[in-house]
Amino acid sequence: MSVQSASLTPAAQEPRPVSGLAQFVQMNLEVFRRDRMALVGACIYLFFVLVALLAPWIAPYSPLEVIQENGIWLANEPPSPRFYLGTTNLGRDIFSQLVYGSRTALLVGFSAAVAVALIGTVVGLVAGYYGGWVDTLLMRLADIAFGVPFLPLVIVLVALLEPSIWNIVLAMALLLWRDTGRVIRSQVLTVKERAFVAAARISGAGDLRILFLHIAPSILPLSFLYGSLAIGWAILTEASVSFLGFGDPDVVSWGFMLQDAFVSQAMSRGAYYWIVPPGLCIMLSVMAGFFIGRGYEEILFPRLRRS
Amino acid sequence: MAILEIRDLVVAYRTQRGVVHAVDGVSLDVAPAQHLGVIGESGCGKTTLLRAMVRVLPRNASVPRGTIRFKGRDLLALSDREIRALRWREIATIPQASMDSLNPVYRVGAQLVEVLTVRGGLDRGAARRRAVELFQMVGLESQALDRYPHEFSGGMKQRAVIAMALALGPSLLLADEPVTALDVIVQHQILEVFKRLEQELDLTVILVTHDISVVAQVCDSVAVMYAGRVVEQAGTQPFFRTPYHPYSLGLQNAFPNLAQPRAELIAIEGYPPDLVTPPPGCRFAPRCPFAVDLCHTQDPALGAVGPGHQAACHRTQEMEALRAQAADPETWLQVSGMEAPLRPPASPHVQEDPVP
Amino acid sequence: MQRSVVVYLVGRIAQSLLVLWVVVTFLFFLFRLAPGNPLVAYIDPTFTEEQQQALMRQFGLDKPLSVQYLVYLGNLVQGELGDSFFYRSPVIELVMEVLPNTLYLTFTSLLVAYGVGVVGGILLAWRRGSRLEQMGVTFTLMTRSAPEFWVGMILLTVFAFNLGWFPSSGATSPGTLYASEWDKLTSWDFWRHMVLPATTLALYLHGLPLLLMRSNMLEVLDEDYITMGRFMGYSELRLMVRHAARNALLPVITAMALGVGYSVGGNVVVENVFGWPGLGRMLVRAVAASDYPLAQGAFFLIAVVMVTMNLIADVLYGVLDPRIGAGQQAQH
Amino acid sequence: MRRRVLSILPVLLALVLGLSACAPASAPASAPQGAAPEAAKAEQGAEPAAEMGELVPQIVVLSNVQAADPIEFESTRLVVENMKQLGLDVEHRAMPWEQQADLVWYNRTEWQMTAWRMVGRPERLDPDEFVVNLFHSSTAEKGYNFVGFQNDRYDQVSLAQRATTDREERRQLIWEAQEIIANEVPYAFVAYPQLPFAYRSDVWKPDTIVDAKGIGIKNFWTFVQAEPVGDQADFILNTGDVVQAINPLFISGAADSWITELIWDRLMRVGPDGLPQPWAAESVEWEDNTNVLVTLREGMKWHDGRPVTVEDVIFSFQAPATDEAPMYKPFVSKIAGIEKVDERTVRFTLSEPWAAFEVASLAKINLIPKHIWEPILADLATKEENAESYQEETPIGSGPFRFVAFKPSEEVILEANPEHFAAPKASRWILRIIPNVESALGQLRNGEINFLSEWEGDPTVLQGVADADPSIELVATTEVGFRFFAMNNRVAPFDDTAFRQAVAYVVPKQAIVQNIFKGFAVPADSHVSVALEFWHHPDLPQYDFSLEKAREVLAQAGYTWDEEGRLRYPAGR
Repeated sequence: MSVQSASLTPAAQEPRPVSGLAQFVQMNLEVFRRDRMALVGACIYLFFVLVALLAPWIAPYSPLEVIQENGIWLANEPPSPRFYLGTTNLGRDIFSQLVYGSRTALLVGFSAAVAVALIGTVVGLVAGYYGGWVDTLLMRLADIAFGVPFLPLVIVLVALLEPSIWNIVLAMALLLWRDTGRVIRSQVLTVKERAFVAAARISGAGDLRILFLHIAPSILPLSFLYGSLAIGWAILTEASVSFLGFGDPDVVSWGFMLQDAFVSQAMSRGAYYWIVPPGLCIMLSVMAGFFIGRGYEEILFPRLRRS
Repeated sequence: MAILEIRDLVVAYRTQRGVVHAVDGVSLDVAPAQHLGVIGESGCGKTTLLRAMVRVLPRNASVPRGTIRFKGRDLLALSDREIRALRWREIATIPQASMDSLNPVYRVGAQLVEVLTVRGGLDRGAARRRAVELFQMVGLESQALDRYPHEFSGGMKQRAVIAMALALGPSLLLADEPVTALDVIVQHQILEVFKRLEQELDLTVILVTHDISVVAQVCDSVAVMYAGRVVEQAGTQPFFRTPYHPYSLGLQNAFPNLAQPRAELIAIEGYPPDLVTPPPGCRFAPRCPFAVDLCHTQDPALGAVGPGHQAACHRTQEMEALRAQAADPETWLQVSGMEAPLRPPASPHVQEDPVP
Repeated sequence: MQRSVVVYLVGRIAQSLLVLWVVVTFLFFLFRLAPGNPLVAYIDPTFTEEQQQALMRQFGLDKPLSVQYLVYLGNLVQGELGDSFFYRSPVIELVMEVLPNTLYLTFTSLLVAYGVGVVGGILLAWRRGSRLEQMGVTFTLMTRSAPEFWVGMILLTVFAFNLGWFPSSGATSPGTLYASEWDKLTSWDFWRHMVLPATTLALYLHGLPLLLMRSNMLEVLDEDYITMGRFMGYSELRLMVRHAARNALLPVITAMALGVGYSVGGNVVVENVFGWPGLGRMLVRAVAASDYPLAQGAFFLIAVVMVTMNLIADVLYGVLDPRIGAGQQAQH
Repeated sequence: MRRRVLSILPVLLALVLGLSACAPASAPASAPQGAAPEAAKAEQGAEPAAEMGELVPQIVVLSNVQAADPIEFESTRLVVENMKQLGLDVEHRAMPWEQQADLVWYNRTEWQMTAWRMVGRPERLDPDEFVVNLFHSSTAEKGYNFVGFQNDRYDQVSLAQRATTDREERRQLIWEAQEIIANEVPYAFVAYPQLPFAYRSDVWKPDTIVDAKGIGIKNFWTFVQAEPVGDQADFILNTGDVVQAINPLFISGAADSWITELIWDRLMRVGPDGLPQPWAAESVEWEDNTNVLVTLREGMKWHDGRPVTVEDVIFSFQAPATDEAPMYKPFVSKIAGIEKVDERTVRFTLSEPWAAFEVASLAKINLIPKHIWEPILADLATKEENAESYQEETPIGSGPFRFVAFKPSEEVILEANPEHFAAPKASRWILRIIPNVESALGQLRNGEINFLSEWEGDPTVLQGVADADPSIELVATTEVGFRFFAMNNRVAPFDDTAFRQAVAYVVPKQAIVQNIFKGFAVPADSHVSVALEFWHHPDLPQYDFSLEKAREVLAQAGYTWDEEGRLRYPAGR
């Protein structure tokens, strides 16, 4: 999984400037109003959020519960009105696992997105605004982060620390700010030359004030763009790590389900009802991130816009 | 016999705001070896007119009406393949912003050779030799063939583009603002090249520009366009001596003229109208200091005002007097119609909106 | 100018080495500071104290951490990566043995992905606004969003288990011996094993070049020299391929160089699904088996490939785009 | 970070437990130290406080994680639920194997109860290893007796069986050892797994596939004797493990041992019946309790063409005695001397009588060529590394198969040695490394491999495949190894036999066998597997699952339940 591919935007293009809070809010609304795909993406997330919140009411069983009847485990049951997606080889309800899996996916996805966007934005702002040795230092750090293979690092971290989703988020936070940071830095470099920033400086505004009140709003859509892409990466990464067997054994995630299916010969059993749904859920949730990302991209880089 | 006959040509753009008739009922005749200058402010439809002649129009453009006859063939009726075959061999174009018209990743010589081989049918050796010739013709050294466009100055690029345009010996050359982005001295050099080649090669040229001094230098006849229409057409001499349209008067006032240097330049107030909703009557009326009531209601037709001289104005009869008034800067400050838009309307090109 | 190129290159290489050094150091301490005796999985409980000590000595674990670190760096400079706990043999030999397999898989899938992606990108840009474009983009986003191992599982189920068209695991048929790497690369058997893993990867990887190519093309198609090409009467195909694509391709080629680096690390999952004897599988196994020297070595090698490819990508960009002179690069 | 905290918990727990264990009988009389408020409340109840013991402390049961070992994880989950039924406060803590092993092996007072497994290996076909190592007090500190079982009678019995060369007498002793364990319950036994293997009967003649007791059809005898049906004569089998090394002086991974067995001959081999039989030796003759006369077969050759000599044999047994092959050292430690009698005969002199000498030494030590290994060992003696790190470019032995190629993480290729006295029928033996069992099954189905030698997956899936395809033969064999719950006899409450017995009663062996093993296992009752029919005690207490029985045992031992149903120690403890 290459991470650099997060941006689909030719680097040469300069993003459309945004200034002022009102324009900023309006722009975010515009993303969803104008771009049907972004709206679809948002709806997918909304759906998963609802499922995650209502999981205990939607799921008929507890995700790890072994369902028994008269001491016999109801293992490898095909889909039926009782088990919508059948049961695993150890008698667990696949549908319930799928429902609870949305919690993990969203938790990992959103926390990683926030971490990546936050770190990347702050690094980009500081490096771009202050320049000098701060900039050099931060950009060397970014170079180093670009030299670290992402998935291997996650695997090593998770194996050495402990198999928990928070270590996956940690690994993402450690590395993936690099893309966001670089792009935002270059954007800050252009924004800070603009008249309104100079005006603010002349009127005696402090550095922090300029940074956060004047510059930040115009680069925030970029953070959102990278944040929404990071959601997808995080979900995919968690799934991959779980699939390789380094996942948190107590946490039911879609990746965990696929790993379970993989090592339990679901393919030989022809248990498509076990293999396909978790993959589809991962795909949908990652795609939703891309959709929203594209929405921002097309607003930020109008030349790519389609009617 | 005209080499090019345009009759009642209309070119429309579909935009998000509505349909724009960038060229609206233009008729023109160009005789062989004629050097026609088309002038007007930007947004008047000059470039669209030019591009329509070779049918290289943006995707949202269409031609709902009119004919373009070139050497007797209706260009609008040709198939894509036929019109492509015609381009460059018969009609070459020096596009606007020809600074950026060279592909940055190929050497200039390679691009010249490409057109000579692909479109001209020469073999590589012959193409190469011809390329050297062409470069000499436009005053470039043959070593420059091996350089990339970014290693060229603006003037060199312009010369290179001219060389390319002449490569296949076209009978009609369309030039769109050929010197606009250049500094004055280079402009002068390029125009000299132009003049020399026009004579040497016996070319028919249509040159589009907003700078009437260019026209004065290299053209033998002039067409003035305003808001998608031709408002005046004449030989260069009569046009500069006795312009018959107030817009022509304005244009002459607004540019330094090498022939008649003036101390003061006078700009025309306002901007060309928004062509989604063009004004009724004469389209120039809102900006015209001489507009009368009639002008706001009735659209004047192009009519003869002298031999080979036509203009579209209700007040051509009084033009003698009006010319005198026009020389006074005060006149242009008292524009009668105040509906002139405050902002320039968005150009249909920028608004380009690909519709399937 | 020539001088500035040299200066630039030297600086850029030095920077790459610095990055590697930081990665190596980070990795070294990450592994050493992990709780527990690093050899715990390899010390049989029946070992005597002496035997345990001997083992610790053998792997140099008896020395203070700082000394271990210096020894490690010293060895690294000489191309030594220590001994694997598990295999008891030099890590460098083990990783170099499987590296070619990973590179074959990576390059094959990248070539396919970039081939398809570039052509697809041109096609979608040419047909912009059409239903084809809509569908193409959606499909590509889908494949980019689907977890590779899942796609691999589905391909396995269909093409290996059900249809039996392709083998399900490994890089060669049982008992196949090749006289040389060349023999292997020219054998039908090897490529038959390559099909499913390479397809899985390519399905995932083609998205980036396709979307990148498409947006670059949309950019380039607005350029004046394309309009010029139209004036010149060039065919659409020539314009698309020779003029627009050539220019739109530059960032894609750079992305591909970067892609090699990223894929070598990212192949981990696919190698595990298809039992491909590559670096990623070795890394996962080493981590799972707490074989720290091997894990470190595999990780290091992946990092080397990545950093090298980043370097190549940067240099390539300068070489391929005549507009970017060395002077500009030096500033960058 | 959390992991650190976790590892401290057991320490604290052990500390508290240790203190309470050390505390004299007066402990209950003194103020209830550390007693929870609830305990104080309970004391105000109808029953006088003096008659109630302290609360049985919280119990942590360890197991591997679900993904790595679902069988262990699920079994543990069931047992933990049942233990809660006894009024115990129980926590199931799953951790990766490395952490689990670290705790259980190296921190022997810091854990209470863990799920565990002993795997079957060819040398374990003799009960000696399990009988002595698992429960003898001498191995309690560092060795295999990690539960800290202490029983003087057991110590005597287990060593006596080792010294006895009379089979019947030895059997009686081993039965007694099993009885002691069954009564004292240091382990709560769960099951002897059945190993499912499969092969293609259209490639290998079924009657030439050898089913060895306790090991299954994947064994040396099958490899050597299997006869091809048609032209396909490559014996191709899978392993999920990677091949670590091919080294006659290093006991490495499980997969490796199959390779060493085929390349290198041994003087004796454990036969399909589990008993040692002469192999490279023509005869093995016990002159008395400590002297064994071994005659070498005639005409044996190394793979490089040189003859196998008596000097090679002596060298092979002397080499492991040095420090260069630490893992083989124990197998020659009781050999006091080796003496060349004539060109084909050697005499082994033992330092003490040793019943397992044939199995554990003669059938264990690989015969290695002196001309190759002597210089290698001399060189290694000067270095930090020992022979275990040495990988020959082309390993040379004298066995039925010759080395061809070793592609780590891909495959190992051996070819038949036609000059061998037991020349194999197969032409090549190819071990494929296939990490995913499902791929392995797929390859068995399409014939890419023809012997499924490892099936970590669900046995019913394999069963289904075998049922559907007449040319796939499934053979399941009960293992020598077994799964169990180890209870740390050193720490409370597992220091009490009655308590351990009660735990044994709440292990639902039948349900586990049926649901988790899917029927591919046999309920276990002893550390000597039923696979070893001759040695297995046929009539041991069974501890069949019964909550009532468990409560009864506890009640009899004086345990009580308070009104909240929590289990309390017998009064005075």
